[in-house]
Amino acid sequence: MTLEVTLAHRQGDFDLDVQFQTPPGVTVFFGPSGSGKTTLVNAIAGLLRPQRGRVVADGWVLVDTGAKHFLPPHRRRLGYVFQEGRLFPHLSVRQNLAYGRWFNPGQSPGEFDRVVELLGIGHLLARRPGALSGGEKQRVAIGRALLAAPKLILADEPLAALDEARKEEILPYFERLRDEVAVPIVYVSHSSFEVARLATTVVALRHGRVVALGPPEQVLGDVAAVGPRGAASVLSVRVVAHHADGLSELTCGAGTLWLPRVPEPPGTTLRVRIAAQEVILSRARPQGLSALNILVGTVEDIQKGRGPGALVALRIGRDRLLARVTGRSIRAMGLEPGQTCHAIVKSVAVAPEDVGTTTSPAHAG
Amino acid sequence: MTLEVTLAHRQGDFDLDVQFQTPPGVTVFFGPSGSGKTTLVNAIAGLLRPQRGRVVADGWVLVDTGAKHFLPPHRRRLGYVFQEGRLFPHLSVRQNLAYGRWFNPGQSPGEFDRVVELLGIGHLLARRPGALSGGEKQRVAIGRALLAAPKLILADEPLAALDEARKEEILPYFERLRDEVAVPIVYVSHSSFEVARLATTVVALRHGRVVALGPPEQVLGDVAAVGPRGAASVLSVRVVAHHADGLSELTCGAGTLWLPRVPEPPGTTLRVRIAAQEVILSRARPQGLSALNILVGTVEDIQKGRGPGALVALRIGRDRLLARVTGRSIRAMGLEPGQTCHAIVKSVAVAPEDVGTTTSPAHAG
Amino acid sequence: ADVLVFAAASLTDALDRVATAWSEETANRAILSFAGSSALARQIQQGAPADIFISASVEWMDAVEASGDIRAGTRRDLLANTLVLIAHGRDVSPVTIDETLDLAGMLGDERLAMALVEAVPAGIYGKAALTALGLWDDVAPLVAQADNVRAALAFVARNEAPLGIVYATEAVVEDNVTIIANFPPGTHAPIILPAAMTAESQSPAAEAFLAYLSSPNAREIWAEFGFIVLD
Amino acid sequence: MWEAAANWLGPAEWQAVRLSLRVSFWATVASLPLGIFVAYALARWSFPGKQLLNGLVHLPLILPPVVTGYLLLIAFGRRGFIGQYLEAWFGIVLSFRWTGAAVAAAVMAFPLMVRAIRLAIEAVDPKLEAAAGTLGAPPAWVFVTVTLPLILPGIVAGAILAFAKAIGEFGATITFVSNIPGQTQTMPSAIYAFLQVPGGGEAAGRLVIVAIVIAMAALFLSEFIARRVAKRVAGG
Amino acid sequence: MWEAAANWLGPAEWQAVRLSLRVSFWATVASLPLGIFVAYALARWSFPGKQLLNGLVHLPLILPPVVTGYLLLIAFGRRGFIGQYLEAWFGIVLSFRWTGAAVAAAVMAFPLMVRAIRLAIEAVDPKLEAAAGTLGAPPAWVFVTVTLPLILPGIVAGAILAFAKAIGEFGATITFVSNIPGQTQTMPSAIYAFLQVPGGGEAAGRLVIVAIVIAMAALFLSEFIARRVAKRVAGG
Ligand SMILES: Nc1ncnc2c1ncn2[C@@H]1O[C@H](COP(=O)(O)OP(=O)(O)OP(=O)(O)O)[C@@H](O)[C@H]1O
Ligand SMILES: Nc1ncnc2c1ncn2[C@@H]1O[C@H](COP(=O)(O)OP(=O)(O)OP(=O)(O)O)[C@@H](O)[C@H]1O
Ligand SMILES: [Mg+2]
Ligand SMILES: [Mg+2]
Repeated sequence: MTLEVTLAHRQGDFDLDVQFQTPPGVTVFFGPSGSGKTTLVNAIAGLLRPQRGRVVADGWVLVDTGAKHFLPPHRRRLGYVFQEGRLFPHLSVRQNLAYGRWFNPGQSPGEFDRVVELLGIGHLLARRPGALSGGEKQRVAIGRALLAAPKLILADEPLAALDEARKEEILPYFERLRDEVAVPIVYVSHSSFEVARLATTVVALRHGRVVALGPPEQVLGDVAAVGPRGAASVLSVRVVAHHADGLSELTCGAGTLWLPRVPEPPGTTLRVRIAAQEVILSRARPQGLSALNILVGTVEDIQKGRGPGALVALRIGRDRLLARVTGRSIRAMGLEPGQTCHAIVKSVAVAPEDVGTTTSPAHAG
Repeated sequence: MTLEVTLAHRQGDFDLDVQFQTPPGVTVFFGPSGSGKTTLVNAIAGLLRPQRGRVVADGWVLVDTGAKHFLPPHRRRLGYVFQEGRLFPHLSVRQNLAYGRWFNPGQSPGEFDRVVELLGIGHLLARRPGALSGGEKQRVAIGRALLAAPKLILADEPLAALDEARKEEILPYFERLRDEVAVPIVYVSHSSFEVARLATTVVALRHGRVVALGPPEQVLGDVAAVGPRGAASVLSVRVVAHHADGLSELTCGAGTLWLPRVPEPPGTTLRVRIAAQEVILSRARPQGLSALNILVGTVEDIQKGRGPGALVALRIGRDRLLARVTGRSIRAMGLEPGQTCHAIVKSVAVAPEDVGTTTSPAHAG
Repeated sequence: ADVLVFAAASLTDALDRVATAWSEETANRAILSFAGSSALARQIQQGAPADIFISASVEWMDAVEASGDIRAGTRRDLLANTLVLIAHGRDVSPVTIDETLDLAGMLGDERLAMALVEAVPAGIYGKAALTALGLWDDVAPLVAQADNVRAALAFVARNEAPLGIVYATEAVVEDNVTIIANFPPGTHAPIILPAAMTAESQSPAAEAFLAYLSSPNAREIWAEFGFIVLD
Repeated sequence: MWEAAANWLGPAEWQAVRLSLRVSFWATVASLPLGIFVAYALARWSFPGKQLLNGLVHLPLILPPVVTGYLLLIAFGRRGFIGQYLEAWFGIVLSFRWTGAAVAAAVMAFPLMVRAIRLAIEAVDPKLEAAAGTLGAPPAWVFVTVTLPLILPGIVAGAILAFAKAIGEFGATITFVSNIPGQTQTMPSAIYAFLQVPGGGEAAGRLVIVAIVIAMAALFLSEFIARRVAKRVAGG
Repeated sequence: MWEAAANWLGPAEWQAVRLSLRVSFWATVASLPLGIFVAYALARWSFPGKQLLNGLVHLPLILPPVVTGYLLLIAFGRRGFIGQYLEAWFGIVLSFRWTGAAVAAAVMAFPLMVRAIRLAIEAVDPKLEAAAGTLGAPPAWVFVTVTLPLILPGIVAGAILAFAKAIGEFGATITFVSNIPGQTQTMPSAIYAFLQVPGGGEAAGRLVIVAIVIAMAALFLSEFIARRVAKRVAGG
C-alpha cells in the first residue's frame, strides 16, 4: 500500500502542513513531543477532519476536502492503537479484544489465541480495564487493534509503556504483519531502535512539518533529522550459517558479521541497525580483541558536529557504515576521506531489537 | 530520608508482598509490566490502603495497619507524577502547575519559571490539558508534582512518553533534586539508563515480590535481576579537567577516562554507567584505535550465560567493570580469572544520560 | 381596611364582582383566595390569617366550626345552588328527570361527567340525586369523575362526555353546553354555601363585608350568576 | 397476617394501587426509548430547532399540571385534533382509559427522564465512541455497545425518577382522563378524593404509605442496579 | 409597544408573575447548597440511613402534591409542630407568606435538583480527586477546586430543572399557603383561578405563555452555561 498524504490543518497555535507519499510497508512518524504525530495519525484515521487535504491509501481515497469526500472512520477498516489506550471500561478484556471482530468476521479463529499469547494477556481476559496495570492496558489496546483484522494499522507509540523484554516479544509480530500479512502500518515512535527495526519509510516531523523522509538507513544517518546520538547505519545482510556456540554468521557487502544467533534460517536477508556510536575505527587491522566483527572499508566523508564528536561514513561494499568518534581520535589517527579503515563492531552490541527481517522489495534498491 | 516499607496487599489474583528498607536518595522500582510498581507507589502515596503493612519515611509513619494509623494523602506532602497524567481538565496548564502551591506556599517565586523552562511548556501555559499532546501532558504532570514543594516525590514512569532529547533535559533536574534539594524520590522505570543515572537504590520487582535490592552497580550487574542485556557497571570517577576539543578528562580508580564534555567542574565526583555490551576486551594493549579509553584491570570472574554471550568482570582499582563478550571470543583470547586484561570503552558510547552526579555519601562506600 | 376572604373556587367570578362592588362603595379592600373548600378549611384550622370563610360544602364548615375556628354566631347559610343535567351542544331537547329516565341508554358506551362522587360536593349531591331516583346503579360504571365541577364541565364542553351533572351556576355561562334538565329539589340535600367569620379575624371590616354579602347590591350580582341568596 | 395486610386496604384501594403500578410501569417503559433518543439528540447533535425541542420537552415541568392535562385533553381526547385520528386510523382511544393515564404520566415524567439520561450521555467520553468507530462499528452499533452500557446508571436513574413521578402524578391525569375506578383512578386520585372529605385523612394516609413503600422499593432497586453497573465499570 | 406588552397582562397578573419569579428564584438558590451537599453525600459516602435519606429526598416526587402541601401545612403551619417553634424562636413565619410558597416550591423541586447533581458527581473520576489530594489539598478544598467545577454543568442543569419545576409548582403551594393575591398567588395559582371562571381560558393562556417564556429563557441560559463549561473542559 502506498500512502499519499497532503494535509493542512491548524489547531490553536499549532500548524500541521505536510505532504508526502510513502511506499508499502511500515511508515514511521518520528519526531519530538508535540511535533504533530498524533494529529497526523488522527487525520488518517478520520478522527480529525482536516481543514484542507487529501489522504489516499493504496488508491483508496480516505478523505479529499477538495472533492468534499470524507470516509467515516468505521468504514476505513482500521486497527488503531491509541496513545492513551482508550479501552472500553465496561467490557472485559476478552470483550475488548473481540470488539472489532463483529465487523470483520473474516478472522481465523486461532488468531485470537495467538495474539493473546504473544501479548501475555491470557490471565487478564476476564478482568475489566480498571483492574489492569499501565503496561497491561497498553498490551490489550494493541491486541484489540490487531484483532480487528484491519486493512491499515495505526499504532501511536504502542510500546512506550512496556519494558524491554516485552518490546522484544511484540516487535517481531509487527514485522510479521508487515512482511507476511502485508498489512500497511503507520507507526509513531520516539525510539530510533524501533524506527530502524520496523520502518520501511521514516517521516521525521518537527513543528508540524516534514523535515526528512526516506528509508531508515537514510533518515537515521541524517544527523539533522535524528540528532548525533540517534545516528545509525542499517546494513542489509544475508544469513550464512548458525554455529554451535550460539553465533550466527552473516555476510554483508564486504565482510562477515558475527551476531548472537538470529532466528531466521540461512539464506534469509536481514537488516541490521548499527548505532554509529558503537563502531570503533582503526587504521591498522586490530588484533586480539574480544570484538569479532572487523569490516574493512573506505572513508567516504567526515562530518564534524557541534560537540566533540564527528561522524565518519565508511563505504563497505554496497553499504554505508557510520561511526561516531571524537575529533581528537580523528586527529590522532589522521583520518581523511579516501583512506582505508577498519571498523570494529561487537557482536553482542547488536541487540536482537536491532536485527529485523527486511521489508518489501521496494527496499532492496 | 530512609524509606521503610513492609506491605502485604492482595488485589484480584495479584499478591503484593514486599519488605525493604532503602537509604536516602532515589529509590527506583524496576520491573516488568504488572510486577506491582504502581501498586507499591500508590501504597506509599496513601491512595491505596494496604491490607497489612507499614510505611515509614524518615521516621515519619505514613501508615501502620497494626497501629490502625493511616495518614491521608493530603497530609503526606507528596509530589506524585502519575503514570496516566491525571491533569485537571478544567484548569489551564498554569493553574494545574500552581495547584500544589496553595497548600505549600513556601516555594521560591523563581521556581515556577525554572520548572516551566526546564520542561519546555512555557507556550502551553494558557491551554487546557485537552489541547495537549501526549508528551506535553506528561511534562505538565511532572511540573505539577515538582511545584508542589513536596517532601517526597513519587514518579511513575515520568519519562516514558518523551523523546530522548527531552529525557536528557529533564533527568538532570531529578538529579539536582536528589543531590542539592535532597528531596527523597521514589521513581518507577523500565529503563536501565534511568536506573543507572538516578538510582541510589534499586528495588527490582517481579510478581509482587522484591527479587533484588541494592545500589544500581550491584543490581544492574545482577543478570538475574536485569537480564543479560541490561547488565552494566557504574564507576565512580572524578573530573580532572575540561579540554578544548570538547572532551573531559576524568580519573577512575586506575586510569583515565575521556568523555564528551560533562558540565560539572573539575573536582566533582560523578558516576558513569558503562553498559557491559559496550566494553571490548583485549589481552594486549590495543594501538591506533579511535576509542580513547583503555583501562587495565584483572579478570575477576567469568559468568557464562544461556546465550552465546558471557559476562566478564574486571577489577579496576576499587571498581568492578563488566564486559559482555561472546563465548567464542573468550576461548579465542584464552581469558581466565586472574589474567591482566585491557578494556576499551568509546568516549562517545557513554551517553550524557549515562553520566550522573553522585548521590549522597551513603554511596561512596 | 383589608379583609382576607377564603372562598370555594366555584365562587370565583361572582365573588370577584361582589368584592369589587364593595371596595368601590366602602374604600375597603377584600382580598380573595380561592381554592378547594377542603384545602381552605384545613388552612384555617392551621391558623391561616383569613377573616371570612365561604365554603362550598356544609361539612367543611361544620369541621371548622367544630375545631373552634369560626367566631360564634357569625355562621349563616349564604347561598344555594341547583344541580342540572347538561348535554354537549347548543340545541339539545330537554328531558325530564324521574325514575323512568334511561340515562344509561342516552350515554350508550360514553361517559357521564361529574365531580368526584365521594369527595367533591357537586359529585356527592349528584350521586345522592341519582340514587334517590334509582338511576345510580345503572350509570355508576359510566361516570367519569373530575376533581372539580369545572373540569367536569370541560369534559362536556369538549364533547369528551355527552352528558354531565354540574351546578346551574356553572352551566349557564358555558356556550357549548345546554341544560337539559333540573334535578327535582327533593332528590338531594339542599345545596348550601355557608359563610362565617373566623375566630382569629382581626380585621375591623370583616363583619361589614360578611353583611354586605347579603346586601341588595350583592344579591343582584349573585342572582346574575344563577345563585339563590338565602336568608 | 398477610390477610390482615390485604384487608388493611379496601378492594377499591387495592384496585387503585394495582392501576397506579400498571400506569407508572407502562408510562416509564414505553417512553424510555423516546427519552433516550431525545436525550441523545439534545446531548450530541446540533440541528435547527434544538432549543425548541428542549423547551418542548420541559414544558410539562413548567406548566401547572392542570394545564398540561387540559392540553392533553384538547390534543388526545376523543375529539382532540390528534385523538380523533388516533381513533379513526389506529383504533387507539386514550380518553377515560388507563392508557390515557399512562400517557399523562409519561408526559409529566418525560422531562425528568430526559434530563437524567442527557447528563449521563454528556459524561461519556466521546473518545471511547471514536475508538469504537475506528474498530469498524457503525454509529448505531457504537451507541448500543459503548454509549448505552456506559449511560446505564443514568438511564436507570432517569427511569426510576420517571416512575416515581408517575406514581405521584395527579393533576394532569385527572384533568385528562378523569377518575374512573378501575380505569383511571390511580393512587393519587384516590388520595385526593379522600382528602376532600372531612375525616378522610386516615384512609388517605394508608394509601400514602403504600405509595411511599412502592417508590422506596423502586429506589432501592435503582441504587442496587446503579451500584452493580458502577462496580463492573470500575473493574473486577 | 413596550406599554402594550405591559398592558397585555393586568396588574394582578403581573403581580403573580413577579411573585412566581421571586419564589422560584429563592426556592432554587436557597436549596442549592443543601442540594449539593445531599447529592454529594448520596454519591460518595456510605453511612447508616443513606437509603432512608435517599427515600426522603424523593418523597415529594412520589406523593401527590396535595399530600406534600398538607404535610407542609401540618409541619410548618403557624400551629404546626415545627412552625410554632420557628415563629417563637426565630420569628420566622412561613405559612401564608411568599416564603412559604418558596419552601413548598423548594421541597417539590428538591428531588430533581439532587438527582441531577448526584449524577454529575458520580461521573467525576475519583482519580482526579485523589490526584488533588496528593498535591496537599484537604478534602473540602478538593471538592471546591476539582469536584465543584467539574460538576458545574450538572449543578446548572439541576438548578434550572428545579427553577422550572418551581415555576410550575401548584398543588403543594396552594395547599400549604393558599392562593392569596400578592402573597402566595403564583402564576400557577392564578392560572388555576382563571380556569375556575368560565371564559377565563384566555387570561389563563396569557399567563401560560408568560410561564413558558420565562422557563425557556432559563433553559437557554442553562444550555449556554453548560456549553461554555464543556468547551472549557475540552480544551482551548
Ligand atoms: N483493581 C485491581 N484488581 C485486580 N488486580 C489488579 C487491580 N489493579 C491492578 N491489578 C493487578 O496488579 C498487578 C500490579 O499492577 P501494577 O499497576 O502495580 O503494575 P505495574 O508494575 O505498575 O505495571 P506497569 O509497568 O504495566 O504499569 C497487575 O498484575 C495488575 O493486573
Ligand atoms: N485541541 C488542540 N488545540 C490546540 N492545540 C492542540 C490541540 N491538540 C493538540 N494541539 C497541539 O498540537 C501539537 C501536535 O500535537 P500532537 O498530539 O499531534 O503531538 P505528538 O507529536 O503526538 O506529540 P507526543 O509525542 O507528545 O504525543 C502540539 O503542539 C499540541 O500542543
Ligand atoms: Mg502523540
Ligand atoms: Mg504501573
